[in-house]
Amino acid sequence: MGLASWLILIPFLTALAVLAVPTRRSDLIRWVALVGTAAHLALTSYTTWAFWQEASPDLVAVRTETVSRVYLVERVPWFESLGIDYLVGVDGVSMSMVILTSIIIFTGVLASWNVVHRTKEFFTLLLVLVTGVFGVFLSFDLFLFFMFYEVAVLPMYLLIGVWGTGRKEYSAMKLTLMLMVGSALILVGFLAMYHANGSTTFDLTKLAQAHFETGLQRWVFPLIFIGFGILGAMYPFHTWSPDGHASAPTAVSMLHAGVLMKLGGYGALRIGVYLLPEGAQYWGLFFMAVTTINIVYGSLGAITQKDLKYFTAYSSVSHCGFVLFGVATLNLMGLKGAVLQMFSHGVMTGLFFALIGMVYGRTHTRIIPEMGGLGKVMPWLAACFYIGGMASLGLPGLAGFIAESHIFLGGFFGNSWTNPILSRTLTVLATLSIVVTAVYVLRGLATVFQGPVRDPHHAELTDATLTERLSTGILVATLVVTGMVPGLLIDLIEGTLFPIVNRLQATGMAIPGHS
Amino acid sequence: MVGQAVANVLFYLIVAVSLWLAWSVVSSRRILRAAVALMGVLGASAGLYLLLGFPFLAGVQVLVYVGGIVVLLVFAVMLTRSQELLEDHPSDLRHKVAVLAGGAFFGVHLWALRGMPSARAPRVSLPASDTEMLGRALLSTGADGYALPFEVVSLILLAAMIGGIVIARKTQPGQAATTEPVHPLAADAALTAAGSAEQLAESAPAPVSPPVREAAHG
Amino acid sequence: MLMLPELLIIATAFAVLLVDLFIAERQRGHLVLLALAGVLAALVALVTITPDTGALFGGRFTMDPLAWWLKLTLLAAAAVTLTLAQPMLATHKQAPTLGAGSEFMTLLLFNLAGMLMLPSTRDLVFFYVALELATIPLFLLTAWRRESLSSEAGLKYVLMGALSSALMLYGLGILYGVGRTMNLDLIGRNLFPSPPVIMAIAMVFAGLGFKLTLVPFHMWAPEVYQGAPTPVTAWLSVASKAAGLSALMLLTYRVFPRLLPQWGLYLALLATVTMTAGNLAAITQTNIKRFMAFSAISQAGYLIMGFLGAGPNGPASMVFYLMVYAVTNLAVFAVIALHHQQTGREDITSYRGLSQTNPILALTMMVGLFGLAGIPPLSGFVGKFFLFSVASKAGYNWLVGIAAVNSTISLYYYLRIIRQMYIEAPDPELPKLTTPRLLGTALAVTTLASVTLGLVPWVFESVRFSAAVWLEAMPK
Amino acid sequence: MPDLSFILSHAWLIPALPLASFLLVGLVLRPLHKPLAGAVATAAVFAAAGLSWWLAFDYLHLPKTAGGALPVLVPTSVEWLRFQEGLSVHLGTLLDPISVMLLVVVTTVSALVHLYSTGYLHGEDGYGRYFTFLNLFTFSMLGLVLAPNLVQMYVCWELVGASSFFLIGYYYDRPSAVSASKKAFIVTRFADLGFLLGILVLGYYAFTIHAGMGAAAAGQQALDFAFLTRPDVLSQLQALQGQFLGIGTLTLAAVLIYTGGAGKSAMFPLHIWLPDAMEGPTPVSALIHAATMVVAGVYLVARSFPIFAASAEALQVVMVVGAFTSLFAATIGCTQDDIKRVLAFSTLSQLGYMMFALGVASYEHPLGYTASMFHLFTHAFFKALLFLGAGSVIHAVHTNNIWQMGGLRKYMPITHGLFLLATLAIAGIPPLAGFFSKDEILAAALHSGHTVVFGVGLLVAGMTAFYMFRIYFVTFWGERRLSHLHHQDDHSHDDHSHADPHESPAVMWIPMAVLGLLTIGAGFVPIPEWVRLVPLDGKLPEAHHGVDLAVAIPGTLAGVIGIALAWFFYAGDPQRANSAVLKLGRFYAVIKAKFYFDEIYLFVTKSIIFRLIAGPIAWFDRMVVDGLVNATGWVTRLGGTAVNASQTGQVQTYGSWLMSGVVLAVVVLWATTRQ
Repeated sequence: MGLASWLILIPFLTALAVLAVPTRRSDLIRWVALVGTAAHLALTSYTTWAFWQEASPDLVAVRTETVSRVYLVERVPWFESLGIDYLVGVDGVSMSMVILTSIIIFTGVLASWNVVHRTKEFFTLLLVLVTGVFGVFLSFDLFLFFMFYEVAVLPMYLLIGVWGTGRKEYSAMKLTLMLMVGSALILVGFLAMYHANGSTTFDLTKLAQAHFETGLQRWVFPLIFIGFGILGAMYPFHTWSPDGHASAPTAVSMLHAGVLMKLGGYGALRIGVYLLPEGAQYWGLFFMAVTTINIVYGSLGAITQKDLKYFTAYSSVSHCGFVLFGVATLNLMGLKGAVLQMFSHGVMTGLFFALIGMVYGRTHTRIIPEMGGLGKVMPWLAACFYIGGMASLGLPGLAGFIAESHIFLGGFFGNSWTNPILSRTLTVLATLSIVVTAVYVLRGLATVFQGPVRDPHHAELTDATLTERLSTGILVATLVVTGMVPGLLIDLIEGTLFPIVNRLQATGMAIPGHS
Repeated sequence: MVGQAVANVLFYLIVAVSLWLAWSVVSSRRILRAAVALMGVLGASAGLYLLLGFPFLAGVQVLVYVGGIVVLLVFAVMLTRSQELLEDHPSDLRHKVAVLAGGAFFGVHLWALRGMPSARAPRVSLPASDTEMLGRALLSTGADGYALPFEVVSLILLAAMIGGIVIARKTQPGQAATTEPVHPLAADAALTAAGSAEQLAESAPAPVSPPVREAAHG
Repeated sequence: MLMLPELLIIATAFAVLLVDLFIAERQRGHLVLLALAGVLAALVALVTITPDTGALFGGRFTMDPLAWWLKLTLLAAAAVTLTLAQPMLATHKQAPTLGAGSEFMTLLLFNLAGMLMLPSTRDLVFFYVALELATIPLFLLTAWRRESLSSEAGLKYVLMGALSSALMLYGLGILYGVGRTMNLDLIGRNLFPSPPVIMAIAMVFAGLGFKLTLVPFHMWAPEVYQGAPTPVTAWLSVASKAAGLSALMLLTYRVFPRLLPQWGLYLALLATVTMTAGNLAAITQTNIKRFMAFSAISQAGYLIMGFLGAGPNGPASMVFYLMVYAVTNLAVFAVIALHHQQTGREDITSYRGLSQTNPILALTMMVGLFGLAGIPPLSGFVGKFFLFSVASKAGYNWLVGIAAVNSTISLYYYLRIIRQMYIEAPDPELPKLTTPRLLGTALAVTTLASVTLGLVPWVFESVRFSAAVWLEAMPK
Repeated sequence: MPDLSFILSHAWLIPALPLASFLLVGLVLRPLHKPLAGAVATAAVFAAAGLSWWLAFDYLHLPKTAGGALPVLVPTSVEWLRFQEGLSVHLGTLLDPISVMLLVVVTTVSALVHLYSTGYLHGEDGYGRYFTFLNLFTFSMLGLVLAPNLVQMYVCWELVGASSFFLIGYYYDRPSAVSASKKAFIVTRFADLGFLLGILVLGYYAFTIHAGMGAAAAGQQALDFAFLTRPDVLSQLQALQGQFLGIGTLTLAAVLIYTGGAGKSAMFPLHIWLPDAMEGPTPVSALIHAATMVVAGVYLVARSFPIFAASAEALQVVMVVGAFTSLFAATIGCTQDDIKRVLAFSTLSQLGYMMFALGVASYEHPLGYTASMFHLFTHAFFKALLFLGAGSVIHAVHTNNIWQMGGLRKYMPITHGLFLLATLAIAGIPPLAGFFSKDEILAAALHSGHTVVFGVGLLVAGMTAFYMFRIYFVTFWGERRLSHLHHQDDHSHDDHSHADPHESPAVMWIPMAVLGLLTIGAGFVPIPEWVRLVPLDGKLPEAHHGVDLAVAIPGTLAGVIGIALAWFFYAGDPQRANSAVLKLGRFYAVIKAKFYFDEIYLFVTKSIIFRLIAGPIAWFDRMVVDGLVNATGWVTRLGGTAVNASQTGQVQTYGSWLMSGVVLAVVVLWATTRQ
């Protein structure tokens, strides 16, 4: 078994290990989960190194290629007659996503240290969910991809339903069903591609070499993009996100907003744009427009929210809009920005939800106007919140800026086949959101943390504990390091994106009527 | 020629009688009358077999259906309280739907069989004695034999018999009503009809039994 | 050797009936073991001795590779059904029991025998007779419980069954009239699309659609499922479907191979209506058996997607899905039966908090339900995926879309049960369930199978290989 | 670059010092030992200041270019963010006269303010936090000054904004400070949007040009100032055909970039944040909102002047907005009662001065460019001094309201002297620093033919003298008004009101004294000789020397008149001022209310954006979009009920269905079967 398989397997084995612990030993359960995820983090670091060893010599060569290279590949034939393999591997984009997930789950376990209700089931489900997430990021066979995709989505139902708050059953059901509708669309697209290619295969690397006829690309692409877009909270299919996030327990919100929503952008890029370049070109502008709505609408929607989680969820809608917007720009900077945004938003929103959970754990309210002056009481949490907030409004030096600047440049630069006026107008509209983001982030944070302490009970509260400091600290550090040294991530992902862009450009030249 | 003409006349006669009786089977609200009419229909079918030159089949038809099944039916009817067996008044909608469905089926049927290719095909030469042929065929195990289906039929009959006996037995020793259930809660359910029916009435929008439904309508 | 499984089953049936006469009342519970032994013997015989090709009775009884898989499924399902019924049969003195245990088993085994023969039939008479043997005992078994719901269900089943049988027989008659031979392999040569043939096919579809619970021939299912004793429901949901599918496959691939591709639209519509109606109706159910009926109806809709398009993937996917469906459904019914047996409750809300009182049972139930919903990595997903793939390949992408959306709807109602089990607090009035060893084993086996069938490639690959061989041998 | 001295080739050390100190103080020292945190932070900035002076010295001794100008160096350039080939961002240091000048100004003022703050904030809770952000600010400002490309500029631009935000909100439990900090951040952010769009526009076209140039552009990135200001690139940019709303592309880019500068430099109508920003501690106001950050906008325009010069319209905008702002702010400045607010409006006004000086500059009349930079230089010192002086006063009397002060010259002689010095400087009285630079600006306006602007400048000079001396007289002259006023409204502060105000400690007045020296001396620094607009051909014309009496005399006269008026109204009988105010009536009230700009903004944000846009969107999302989702579920359920309704429980119905099914099957099958 290779590294990629281990990356998928470790969380699953940890889940089994958690299951094996007696239910009463909730402390042991937590430690098992923590050790498992820590081991995963270590393995991820090693894998990153190993990946870099293999990939870095190719960085020049891939600039002109049209098929992404995959490294650390493991292929085991599965349903041979149907062209289904167990095919896992790593490329730059997936590597960055794995790093993200690994960080989030580790900090997520830390952040759920105080889960006392049905601890065992909680951690088991959490780990199963992450198994699915890693599977999605690492699999290069569409069948396997889809399989893991749903594994990643479904535990969410119980995680929200059992450990959530508020209208949890409703939210959980809505979330699950909407995401499942998305996966239904994806499934249709997958199968259409699978059969359209003369030699039936689900192997992504082989599908990438096949040429799909234009008509097919044009109808399959929107299915794939919307299907994944639902998970990426694309307007108007985003409404599961506020409710779901608001109801979910801390670690689940973290994972969901931090990682799971990234599956949307990842899929749209990796499968939609990569396999269906002509379809992408045909629909690119349309989806740019839709996601522009996302960006602006989400940020405006966040302004008036009273609940911290709804607030963050709407901001996620806006930020995930950036991801899909970046994907829809179809040029190097946009795609790179999309991946960077996935990473940075993942960390950022993970941080947010972790913090919200911690604040909620103390104040027992998430209603913004009921809080105030908490900065004095819990300076650590306040500081982290502000750093997260600054990242989300795209302050340079933090990860958000790196991503957003790429996306704006990508959107503004446009493509040879899109109408420049339209794409630029959309980009300009999208940039408006950075002001709106500043408005709601500062308003929200100011209300919660600044001013006089509103509720006298809150003055008694304590600042973050050691585990909480560790989890938030890691996330903050990630945000800062990514923002300060973006080259690390960019080097990692660029090699994978060149081929995608080259394909787009190659087909873009060939489209008659587009120039 | 004359034989042919007579056969034709007879055919149409039998068909007409058969249709008339069949109609009264479904339209009559008195069950006994319907049973008798059914007997007539079955008899008419026997007549058709005769006309087609299958006397054995005609005989079996009379013996089994007319002599056996319908008589059994009549006995059953007479042994039960006739009030229960009175067909309820079908609702208007149901009536129309039924007529429509039946009519459509019949229409489609006519359309389909209009072009039945072998309707006028020359008859396959009949063996001298179809009884013998049937007997041989039923017991032969070769390519032309039907021993296997024959045996299977016996299984069906055996199954029907066993089932009939078990179901018809009035009460069994150790039935629900007389003994204590395992769990106190199971008692509710053990009064099965009551338990489940109540649940059902609460839960399922559709009432289970037609009489209940009709009563509610009426 | 070809008929060994069938013969073993019939022999067991008689043995059970006879032994019952000679043993004491309290020992009758052990009869289940006898029956089970017989079924398992047949299973072993099928796997080890019976060749997967060959003919008896001048070709009337023919073994083919696909029939082998169907028989395997049926035998396994019967074994599980017997273990499901075991608590009811064994606790002879206690209500709610089935009573007349040996007769029950005999009928079940007869029924099984009929179903086993069905895919091996090669002429119209045998086909019809086997089909009846696969049907009539079911009527009786449905009405077995002596209470009004069960009787009513039995009555409805009989009436509807009779109607569908009549249609079926009529259709077969027309086919014989047009095709002028009883032999299924030869009859197709004489069939050309003409109104009578179409009519006949429609009626055959109605008759088999009745067994497969295809809409609109499904109406009996909810009441029968609900009214029948739970083990019978389990058996019904699996075996009736298996019989229907094997019969339909027999007729379509053997008799109308040339016409089948043209009926894509009809099949697609049938599948659409079936899965949609089944799913929609299931949403509002509160009785779990009735609910499972609608679930089964919708599953039938997915199942017949395999008839679309050409090539071995279609039949292979259908048989594979049938196997998956059988084990998964039986796992679910095992829990339902156990629950019903010990609490006397059938409403969905009675599953409240099961995950806390009986975590293992809840887990298996969840795995089963997720399997039915087609959630990866359970084999229910894999099976469904293959069926969808077949439809997609045939160009019915819209159908795949509808089916996938339907899966989502189905997920909604499966999640309703999971919600009861996992999210709601337990009902303090309900007892903690105890799992009899035999049933526990069956539950474990079916659950394990429902997880692994789709993950282990060789099951599907073997089925597909068989299907390819089977298709090769078809009359052209 | 051959044989650069150590400091020139390691100019990155200057921002690196405060950065290191920021990390050290913020992460390690702040929680551990507060006084040490302050000391380390201050020491780091002092070290940076030392290095800057050293660097300036070395830089001025570099050999001049062939054209006679000081060389432009980029000794450090490290790739940081690679957007794509040709568009990657390098972090580096750009040394040219203006950046070196600003380097010195920023580090010097910052060091003095750091020192001052150790006294000013002594013993406060947020002491460590304060120095953390002050370090961060210093670092970001230095990064901004040294930026060799637009993106680094933007990055540091945002960072100074953020540190300014945190410093304004230093008293975070005070709602007014919180809202002021938000306002400052959001308004400047809004302006930065323009900057960002400018970068996008310019980036796109520059990149296109860059790509078209091939090897000729090797080693340069599209957004480097060095690339953007190349004559061949500029001419290509100028030749762009693209039009947007009738505005040429280059003009559009320049105006957008200017928007960013206007936000930071608080030009009308984006000026509203600056007066409110005075909620921060006074040293912060001195450093950020007077001497350094707010001039970033001016610096940005100067830095990218060749681009503006290529578009006459853009320069026109710069000039008009600058001139208007200077007049507008001066008007309001005459009416305010808060000492810091008056200073803030004076800052606005002076920034307007610098802006319009740039606006009147061109390659034909390059004096404005020099003058603007010169004024930026001198203004930094005397304005910082004014603020520190005000801070010293506030520190002593615990109020910002000038009418609660009075007579302070008796109690605080050092502060008084230094404040007077700075006030004279801003009033343009020779030979103080302000006189020289103001004179130069006015001269630039006059000589470039913008007579109206010159007039406005003259008027503003007079008004500046007036309102500055107004606060001077009210604060330092007359009787002490503090005690009884204080008694009236706040009994809790009794201990303060009874004690007499006293002079600030040495750590506070020593930095002020240093600034005082600089205020006196800055005018004699030959900035105009060093900082000159280099023509596109690189050949500098003869330098303009000496004071132009035709400008100097009216300028000084205006100042004197202003002082005299202020003396007349405020030094003696307060009734004079009151009656004048009464005569002005509503007009005065409108000005005093700052022309109701805050209210307009509040209306737009609260009532229009929040209530009319954000609120409805949130509602729409919950009700309509989510409603549709729920409706889908509802319809599905309804379908379920409908299907269930067909399940009547009657076999007859079922039979009907079955038959109909057959009929339908026949129809469909027949329709699809090919004969």
